[in-house]
Amino acid sequence: MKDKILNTVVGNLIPFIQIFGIYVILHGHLSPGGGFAGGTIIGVSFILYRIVFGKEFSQKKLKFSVLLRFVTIGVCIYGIMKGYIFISGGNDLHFPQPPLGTPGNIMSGGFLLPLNIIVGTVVAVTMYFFYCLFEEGEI
Amino acid sequence: MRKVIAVLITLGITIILLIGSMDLPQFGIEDTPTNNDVTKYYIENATKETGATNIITGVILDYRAFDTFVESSVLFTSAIVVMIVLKKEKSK
Amino acid sequence: MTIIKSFPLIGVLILYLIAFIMPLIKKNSLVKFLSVISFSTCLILFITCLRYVIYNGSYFYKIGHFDAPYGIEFKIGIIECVIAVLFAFISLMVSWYSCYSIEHDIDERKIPLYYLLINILVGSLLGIVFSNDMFNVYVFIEIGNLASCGIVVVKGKKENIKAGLKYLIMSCLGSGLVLMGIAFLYSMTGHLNMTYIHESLIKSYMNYPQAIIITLGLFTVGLGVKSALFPLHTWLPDAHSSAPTSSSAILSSLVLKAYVIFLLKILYRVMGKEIIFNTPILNILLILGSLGMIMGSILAMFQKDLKRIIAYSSVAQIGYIYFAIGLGTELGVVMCIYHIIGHAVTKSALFLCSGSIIEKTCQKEITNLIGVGKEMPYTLALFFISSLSLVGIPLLPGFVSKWYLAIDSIGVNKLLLIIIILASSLLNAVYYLPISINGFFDEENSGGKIYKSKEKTIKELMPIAILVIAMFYVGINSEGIINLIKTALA
Amino acid sequence: MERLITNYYETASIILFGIGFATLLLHSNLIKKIIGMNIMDTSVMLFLIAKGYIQGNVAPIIVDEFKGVSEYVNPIPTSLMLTGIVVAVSTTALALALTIKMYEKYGTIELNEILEKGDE
Repeated sequence: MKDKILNTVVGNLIPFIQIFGIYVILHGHLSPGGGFAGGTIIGVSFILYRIVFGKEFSQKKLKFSVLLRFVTIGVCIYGIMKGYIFISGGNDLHFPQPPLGTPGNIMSGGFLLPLNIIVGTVVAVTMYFFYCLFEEGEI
Repeated sequence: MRKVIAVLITLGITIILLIGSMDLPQFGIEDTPTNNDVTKYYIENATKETGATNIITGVILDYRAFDTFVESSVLFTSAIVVMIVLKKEKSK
Repeated sequence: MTIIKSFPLIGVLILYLIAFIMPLIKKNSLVKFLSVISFSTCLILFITCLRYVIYNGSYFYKIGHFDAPYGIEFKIGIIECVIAVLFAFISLMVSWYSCYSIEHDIDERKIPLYYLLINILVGSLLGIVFSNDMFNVYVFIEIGNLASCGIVVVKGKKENIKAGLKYLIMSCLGSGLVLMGIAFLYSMTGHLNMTYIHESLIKSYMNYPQAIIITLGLFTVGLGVKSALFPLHTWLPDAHSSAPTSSSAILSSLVLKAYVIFLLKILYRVMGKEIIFNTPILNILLILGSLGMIMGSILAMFQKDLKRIIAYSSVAQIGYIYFAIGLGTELGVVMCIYHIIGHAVTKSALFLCSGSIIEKTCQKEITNLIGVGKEMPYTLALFFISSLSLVGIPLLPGFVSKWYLAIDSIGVNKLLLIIIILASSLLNAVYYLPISINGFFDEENSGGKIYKSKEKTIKELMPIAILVIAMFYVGINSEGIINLIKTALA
Repeated sequence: MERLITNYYETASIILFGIGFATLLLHSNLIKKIIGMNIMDTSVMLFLIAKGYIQGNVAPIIVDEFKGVSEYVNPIPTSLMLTGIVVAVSTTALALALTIKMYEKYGTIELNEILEKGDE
């Protein structure tokens, strides 16, 4: 869409949406929200970007191969991290783990924060993929 | 004719499920089988053991983490399947 | 040696992790290699675990740091390990076979995604088999549902899309009912772990007389839809006949069976004998199983398409499995598991053979396949041997399970059931044998064709041959397998 | 019958389940079928969520200080349904994608017309 008002307003709005999404993800273990809710919000910002700025422009900014790499490597790290905990717990081996910290701080909860970030990335990219595939059949 | 059968099946299932739910414990009270030791354990120890003040995050990402791992694979799989179905191949 | 205990979990995780990196790989041959490697690793892991379980007995394996009612756990027993070895073995053979022939069925750029889906599907089935937590099983069912729908629609033809959508809607209905059942169980007991649900139900099932029956009904209908119990099988022939060959082999030999295993767990591990013998559930399963045995075969007789015949025969064989559960004796459960093993091996060999025949001759209808034995003698011979097992010739697994089912029917004083078993075997013979006989001995149609022109190379036939050898092993060593399963149940 | 009125939350969700099931069976439009499927899923989620509710208690998030074990609602159904929602989203996405493909192949999304046309 070639409309100056729309472009300016959305261009200024998207960073705020994304900051809100990042806030929800980072505070997932402290307040309502978490990876899924925050990821959806960030995904919505991507979709808005694509609607307003068009296919060609957003394909340059959000490349398919980069996004795919984000998702696959993210899920892989998730699997490795959780597999490490599962096996160390299941055998009562007590491998070293990150400290739990003081409850209430952002940097607390061991693996919870990185896991929330990974889940958020996966959800955001997946939502964007769904939109693009339904709309045009290309990413 | 098909519609009549469909309505009858639906009514049958609904009535059967309603009969079943008459047996279930009352809604909204504390003294039910669902509010048992496991629930109390989660509420009491989630913050201590996982470091999360949001107990639900503690439950899904630590106590029942395997569920959540499989669940993100569900999302990943469905993205892949939708890609298989809808992605147009660029003609080279 | 405690690390052996975590082998089942490691197997499932390896399948998932290898699946996740597949979309990044550009070379198709590397993807195929990775898929085969992951299945063979799983096979080795599960065989080791089976040996461990036979010597040391079954055990619970907690996933994560938290004990049973708080965290999720696996229960690893002999039956679970046997089924896991079977699943890993068959998926290894099928993916080996598909390495040579998958390009004929699907687009080259979709091959990495296809192998990803197969890995995830097998991982989820193993999860259903191992897991001891109801909601965990539900999540695994859903991912298996998506992946199996994906491997049906991967071909991208009209009939694939239609069959896939039908399959998806039917199985969503099924999993909705299963989730409702889980909700009922949760509100009655407050637990999700099967062992704890059982303990709590034994104490309090008298308080919920109707809810128990309704819960059982919900699980039976929901899992019946997914495993093609007779009147709910309508999605199966379309989905299985239109999918690529290797997908049909996996769908009919593994996917249907995992849901049956889950139903067995519900009946005997969650509810327990005390509760299910007070309800009519087993008799209903017996009647539906018998109907499936007869009707599946009758429907198969009227089909023209080779793959559809085999798909309808799956309905009949699922009927046998439910029949065995419905007998309600210990031998019945043993034969149910034995038939799962025998049928999985046989049906995958049949699907792979028919797939290679269809691929080489480009003919789907059996009337056009007369005389095919002159061109593809080895493939048709393998097909013939596998179909003999379903008809029920001694030494092969089909005969063994029919024999013991007949003995068990005498044991529970239901002689009518023997007639049903005999009738079903006869019907099997009526539609399977003509395919091979016409293929080998009908001379008219083969005039002018060059002998062995279309035969696959020995290398490509190896997986099918190994499956047939495994089938002979299952048939000849039936005594050993049955005793092994019996020790697990005792 | 009194239990049906005191358990109004369960009753309503089961009726909703019936509505979804009827939508799935009665309509031949694929989009409406998918809507029916979604209503069914949602009703089961409501049914399970209702199991965790305790009158007068607050959501299981610790703000400022821990109030005591019997002051929070049951966290298990909520966390289960968080998983259930994601599963429902993925299934719906796949079903809609298949519907789009059906429309491309057959030119209609009415199931009756598709069955009449056949596979030619």
